[in-house]
Amino acid sequence: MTKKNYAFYPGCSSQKGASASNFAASIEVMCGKLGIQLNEIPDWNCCGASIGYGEGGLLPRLVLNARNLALAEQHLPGQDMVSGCPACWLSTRETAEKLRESADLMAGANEALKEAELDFKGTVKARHIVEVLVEDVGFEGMKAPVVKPLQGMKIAGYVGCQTNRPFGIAGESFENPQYLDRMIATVGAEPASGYEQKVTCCGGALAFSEPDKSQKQIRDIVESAYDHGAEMIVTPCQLCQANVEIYQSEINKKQGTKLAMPVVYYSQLMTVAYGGSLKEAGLDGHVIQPKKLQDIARK
Amino acid sequence: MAEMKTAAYICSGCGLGDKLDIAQLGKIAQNEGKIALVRDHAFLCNSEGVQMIRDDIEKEGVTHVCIAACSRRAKTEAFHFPTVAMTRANLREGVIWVVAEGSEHDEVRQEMADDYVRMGCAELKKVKLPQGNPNTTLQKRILVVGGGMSGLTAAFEAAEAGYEVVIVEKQARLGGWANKLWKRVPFKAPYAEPQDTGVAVLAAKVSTHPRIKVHLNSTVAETAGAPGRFVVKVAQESGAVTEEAIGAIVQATGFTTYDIAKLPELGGGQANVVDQAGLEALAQAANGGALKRADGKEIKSVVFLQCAGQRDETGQHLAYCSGHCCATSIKQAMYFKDANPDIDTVVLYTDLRVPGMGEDFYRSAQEKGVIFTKGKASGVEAAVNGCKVSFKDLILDEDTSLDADLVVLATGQVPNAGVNLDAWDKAVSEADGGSEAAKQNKSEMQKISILNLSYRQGPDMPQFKYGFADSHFICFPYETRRTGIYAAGPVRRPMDMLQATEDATGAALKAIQAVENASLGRAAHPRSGDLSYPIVRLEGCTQCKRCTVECPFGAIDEDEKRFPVFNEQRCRRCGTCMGACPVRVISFENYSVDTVGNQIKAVEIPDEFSEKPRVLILACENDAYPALDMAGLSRTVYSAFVRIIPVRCLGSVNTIWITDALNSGYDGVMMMGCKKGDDYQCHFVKGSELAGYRMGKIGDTLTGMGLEPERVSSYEVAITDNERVAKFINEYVAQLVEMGPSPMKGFG
Amino acid sequence: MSENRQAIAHYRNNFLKEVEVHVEDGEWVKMCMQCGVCAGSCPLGNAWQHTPQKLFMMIRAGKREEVLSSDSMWMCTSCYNCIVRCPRKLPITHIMHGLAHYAHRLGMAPKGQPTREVARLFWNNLAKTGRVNELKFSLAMYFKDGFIQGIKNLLAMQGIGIGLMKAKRLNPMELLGGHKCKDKDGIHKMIAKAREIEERKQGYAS
Amino acid sequence: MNPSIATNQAILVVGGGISGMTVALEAAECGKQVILVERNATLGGRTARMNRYFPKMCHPTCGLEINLRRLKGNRNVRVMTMAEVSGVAGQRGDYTVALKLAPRYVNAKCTACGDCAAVVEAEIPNPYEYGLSKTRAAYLPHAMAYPMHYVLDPSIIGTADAERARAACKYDAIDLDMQTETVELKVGAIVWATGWKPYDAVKIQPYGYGRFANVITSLEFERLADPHGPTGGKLLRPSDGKEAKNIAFIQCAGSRDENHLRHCSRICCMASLKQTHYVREAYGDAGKSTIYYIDIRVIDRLEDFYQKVQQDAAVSFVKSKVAKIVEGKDGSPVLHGVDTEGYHRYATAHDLVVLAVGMEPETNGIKLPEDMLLDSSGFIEGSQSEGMFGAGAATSPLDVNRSVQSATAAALRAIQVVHKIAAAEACPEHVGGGRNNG
Repeated sequence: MTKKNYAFYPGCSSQKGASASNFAASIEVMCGKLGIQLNEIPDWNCCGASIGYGEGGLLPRLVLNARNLALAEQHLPGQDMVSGCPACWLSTRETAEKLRESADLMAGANEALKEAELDFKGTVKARHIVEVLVEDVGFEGMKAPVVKPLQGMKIAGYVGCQTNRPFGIAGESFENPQYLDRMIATVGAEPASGYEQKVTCCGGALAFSEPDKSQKQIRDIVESAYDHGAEMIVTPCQLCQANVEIYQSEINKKQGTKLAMPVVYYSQLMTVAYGGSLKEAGLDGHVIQPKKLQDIARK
Repeated sequence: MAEMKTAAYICSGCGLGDKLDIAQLGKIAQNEGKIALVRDHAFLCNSEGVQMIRDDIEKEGVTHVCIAACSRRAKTEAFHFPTVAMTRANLREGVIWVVAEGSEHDEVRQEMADDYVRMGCAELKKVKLPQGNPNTTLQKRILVVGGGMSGLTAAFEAAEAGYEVVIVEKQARLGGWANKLWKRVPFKAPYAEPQDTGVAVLAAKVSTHPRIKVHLNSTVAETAGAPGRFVVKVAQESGAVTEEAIGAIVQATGFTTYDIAKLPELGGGQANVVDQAGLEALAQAANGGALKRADGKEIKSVVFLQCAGQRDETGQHLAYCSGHCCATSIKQAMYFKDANPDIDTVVLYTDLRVPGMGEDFYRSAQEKGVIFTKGKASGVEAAVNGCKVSFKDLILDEDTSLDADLVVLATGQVPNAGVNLDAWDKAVSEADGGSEAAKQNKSEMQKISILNLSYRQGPDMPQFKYGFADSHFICFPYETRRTGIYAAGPVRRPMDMLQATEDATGAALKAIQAVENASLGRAAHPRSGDLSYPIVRLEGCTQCKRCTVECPFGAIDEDEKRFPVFNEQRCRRCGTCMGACPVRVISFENYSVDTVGNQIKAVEIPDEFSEKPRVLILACENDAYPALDMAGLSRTVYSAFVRIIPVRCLGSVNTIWITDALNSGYDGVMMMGCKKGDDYQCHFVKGSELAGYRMGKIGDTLTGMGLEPERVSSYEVAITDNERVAKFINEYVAQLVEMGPSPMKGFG
Repeated sequence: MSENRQAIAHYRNNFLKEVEVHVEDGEWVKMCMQCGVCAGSCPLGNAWQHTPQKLFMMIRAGKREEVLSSDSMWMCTSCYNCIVRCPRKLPITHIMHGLAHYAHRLGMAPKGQPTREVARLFWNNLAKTGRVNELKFSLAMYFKDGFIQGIKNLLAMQGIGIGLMKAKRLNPMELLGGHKCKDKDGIHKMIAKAREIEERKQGYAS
Repeated sequence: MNPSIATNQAILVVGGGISGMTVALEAAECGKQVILVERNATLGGRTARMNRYFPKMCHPTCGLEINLRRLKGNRNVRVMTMAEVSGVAGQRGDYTVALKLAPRYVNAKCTACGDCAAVVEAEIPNPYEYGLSKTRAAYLPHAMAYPMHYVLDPSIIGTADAERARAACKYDAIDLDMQTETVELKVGAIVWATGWKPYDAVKIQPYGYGRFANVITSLEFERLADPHGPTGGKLLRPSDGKEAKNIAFIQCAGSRDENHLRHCSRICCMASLKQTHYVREAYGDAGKSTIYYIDIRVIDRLEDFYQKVQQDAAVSFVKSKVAKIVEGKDGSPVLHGVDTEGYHRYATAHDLVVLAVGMEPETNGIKLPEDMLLDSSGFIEGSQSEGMFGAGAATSPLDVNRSVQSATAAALRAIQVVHKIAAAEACPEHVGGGRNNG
């Protein structure tokens, strides 16, 4: 299989030992099976995330992202820049669009980039891995490598916010996107239909600053998954995964609930379905153990 | 005219042959109906059946045709024989589709069909093929009263279609309000910027148009005649009078702005408070530069108060919304922003009403920095440098205020529609033999008249609501009560310039249509094309004036001896005069006291022991008759004891029909007409109401005959009432059965 | 930031213009038509004292102090619901971020507002090495209100921390160094330059 | 129809709704030759599917009856149904129009007796009812259909049903061999009275139309309220057939929204106010209507109607664009949003939600002649050659009254064109001489 090359922007949370390191682990097998070659952008930096604005201001934030774009443009010419993290993707794409639309901002950004001896021409396209899967690989393509269909599993597809808004995956709706459910079905599991918290916000960065408010969101997201008979939540978002998984114990403690809903990435499902091991799927990296999926991976 | 030769054609298709004894129907037509030529056909509406009829007309000299088949509303293309008089006996929708299935109903079903054939034949004897009013007129010039944007448009558009036009304009110059505007609201994409009014160009085109004659400084001193033959006296300011021969009239007399002096609480009367017209004057003076107040100060901040003296619920000011004022304020705010973007412009509104593409204009103003605040103003006070506007901010939920150099009040449009005819009627009856003061009052009132119609029913068009000369009908915005006279623009309803020019173009079309109809002796809407017209036998007339008073269209004047003078070109052929006439001297060639009376008499009335009551239904052809037809179409069963006759309007129902019916042994009469009241449905305005009023008067007659008042009943029936109408019938028949047979049976 | 206060002094009477110049996407504020769909779309709506649409109205009404000292825009979770639903296509999320940033920068944002603090810590954390050090960021957050409170927070959250460590998603070794960009200096200079350009453009003394 | 009747002095009217019928009749009653083409099987258009008109609460079929009577009595109009314009060539005063005629499978011999429908078994979603109910695949479009002929749905052609229908017809009115044909006409002027269509409510994602059974459109609600409609005029909710007594009306569903339709659709405020009357008529004080709005746009004397509804204690107004709808446990839609007058957050359950969907041109998505001038929403402003005009809701989101007004004006514009042709043919040297054609 000839592999298709992409400039890869992993993002801070996907580094070794960081909160989404299990995601980082799981995409390797997946990409391998699907002919996706991810080439890490050398010396990439943080995107500023959705909380960077408070201190950062507009141009400094744009410049952070412009640096990554410029690096990709310079070192991995002709390749689309792909992020695994929605916040990274959003920041990058927003930057690319804003700079393309405004000569003034572009000039400002390049003036600042010069300090780091870089220059951005605006040629790079910023994409999310899910876009690559849906648009470049296709559902048929995603289905092809399946060797262990995840039969008998009912999974709530939790899309969250930033993979979905404001850009989203082309052709999908903001309120009821279908691609995640289709991906779940593609690997042989059953999507929990009518899961109405599909695009509810988990609180994002406010999980740190406004824990009570965010945990109310998280509780709704998890309880609705239970209500729809799901045994697991799957998400494309790093922050969603972390928030929804790790705060369940807090909620239980404070509110007397007994939430224990595993939350995994789509890439983990795919890796398992493609025959990857528990470790390759990053399934050793959970606070709430996705036992059923782990069992399938062990088989 | 050739001798009358009658023919009846009985169709046995669509199940008629299965359900009815066609041979018997034929015999009835022949023996009782005395029809010269009777034929039946298995499929009368197919080409063969139609050809058979056509052959009889051409070769046998048939002049009168009775079609006994489906409803008069069905198969009109097939049964189109324009050279003969025709009646239809409704055996399908009126009999076999509504009488209950089963052999136990065979007898009543057949009796019903027999009667409809009798009725069709009886009517046929009395109808004539309308020949059209011989008194046709050829004057096709169109008078446009008012030379503003609406009037100019009407004139130009009519002239471009080949018609001669006369404009009468009160002012010394064409253009009206539009002359006073700096710019107009955009009327085509991209709806972003104020545009030139275009009035100068249009006025120039009109002034030089070879088919348009313009009278400036002029008013209409008198309008006499009727469509196709109006004689209009145009009076110049100087006193000179010119007579113009006119075919139809467009009244485009526009509006006056609501007087801001009536709004002192909003600053009306203060130096730095103007209305929208006042702001236009400032903008014209500024000529694209900085707008200055009357005191010469350059305006740096302005507040527009929407709905000033409009949408008023207190009864003090205008209750309606003038529709254009939100867009007008947006436009005017742009005058400021375009001259200097730093000028603070605030539009204070409760609902921002810019329908359609106006939304783009709203956006454009926002882009220019016009601030829109949802709030309700409570007062405007003079302040040191301008005004202080106190208001409640409805979004921020607080009482607050704004200072501004100038306040603009968005006041409403008050129509220039002339004399209110209700007030006029009162003034006339008071003046008639009354005091000098009453006479003075009447002549004062006439001073504001626009058209000075020499009509018995008053000098102007009837007004609809709030003084606007609008149509009452949603589907027919030009259905006026003065045939051949059409209101256009803000005199018809409050509107903006775009709508006014559209409206004027539509009114011009209607005026053209009116002269074309008049020239052929045809009726105008809604009985368009009808060639029948009221024919009066004056020798029998008792000068009771009922016809002149009750005519909904002011078609009938009175001569000096108080005899009615019919102006057929004004007539809409509803037959109200015929219904009103106590001595029955008014008729139409194809619709008369006799055409209906004969049908009533033709019905065979079973004796009092038969347990077969007979109920006459007089159904309005506009709504009730179609509803009855559709009851048939949906196979809704109703009593076979009813006999239905369509009438042009309940207003045309002459009480003689009712008394004759009851005299001849009918057990009851149902009258089905349109809805009454403010939201009336009658296209002849008061049909149901008049019928009710007249029936009220025959109560005594009924009592005299020893009949219960319930033997005559009336119903408001809508066109969608196919199920309700069946219910009414069945309930009424049950009520009559309960009551017992009419005591008149056997005397008829 | 006293010079900045002076710089905006001539906008006193026209807060909308000030916002248009100084706030990210502030020129959109005038386009709001007060439908309120943003207000109803916010996941943390209940926590907003002033909804976005109401903030826009307050800006137009010149309520400078109230707007800039409001904690409402700090409630934004960046979910972008408001953006995709806004019938006038206002970039509401960005305007909220911009307002928060502007208020923060002027020192008018509420003192101790938790999201404001988190945002500051996060930025400082990432700006240091070019990449976020999650452990240091977490610790900084817990200790933002002082040492004692920090220990309390730490104890309260230790279950989560230990859980993540077990899952190898929180690395105690990060404290000693951790991930960072190679061209740290370039990044520092670049950010400093960007700030400088921004201040210059907005007419601040710099 | 014999195409030879058409000459360059004839006017073609495209669309047989109330606007098209008005253009045709007004021009014909001025003595002009008109060809009226309609894509559907019957004239009447969208208004024929309305229950009542605002503000009079009268019945649209009343006006239709009068117009049909005018039509039946006027030989200047030729009506062609199931006919679609497939191409226009030429210029002002001399257009050649290609018409595609779809097979009806029923000819003019049909007497509307209904024998065919009695034997056909297949059912199709009733197009007249927006699919809210089913009808036999041989059907009369509605009780006021014109022409009053049945239609065979193409889906049964080639089946035993079609054969049964043919066998049942005593009048040889069913012709299963009918094919699509194309005819060409010469006309002098063309009026596009192609009307409007409701904005596709599925696209307004937060409101869940298509996902939640009890979220319907205002047009569907008209059918529910119509005594001849699928529920016999009862306001029943689709999910469980229970009476819907607490109804929410959401304004600007698609309109005034740059994600959907840029423009304001003008009629929807009045339509919802009117529909609150249906609720009152059905349930009296026990009914409850809530209108969620941005601005109530009812201009001129329609304000009266608004004020009357405002005084009705059973109707409340919330100034708010609803943010989203979620489906409650019993299928009741729960509306979330903020009342912006003040600041009041709500999460209100209703039995039924009616989306006051916006109007877009019916011709959106259909290729019009290149000559046509359209605005940013696709409404027709006119044509470069000035021989083609728009009329009614094809030109702007208009209510019925304004559509008819617009149609009357359009009739005159078309007459001007053919008048000039006639004048030119009578006296060629005088045409245009010294005249300003604007």
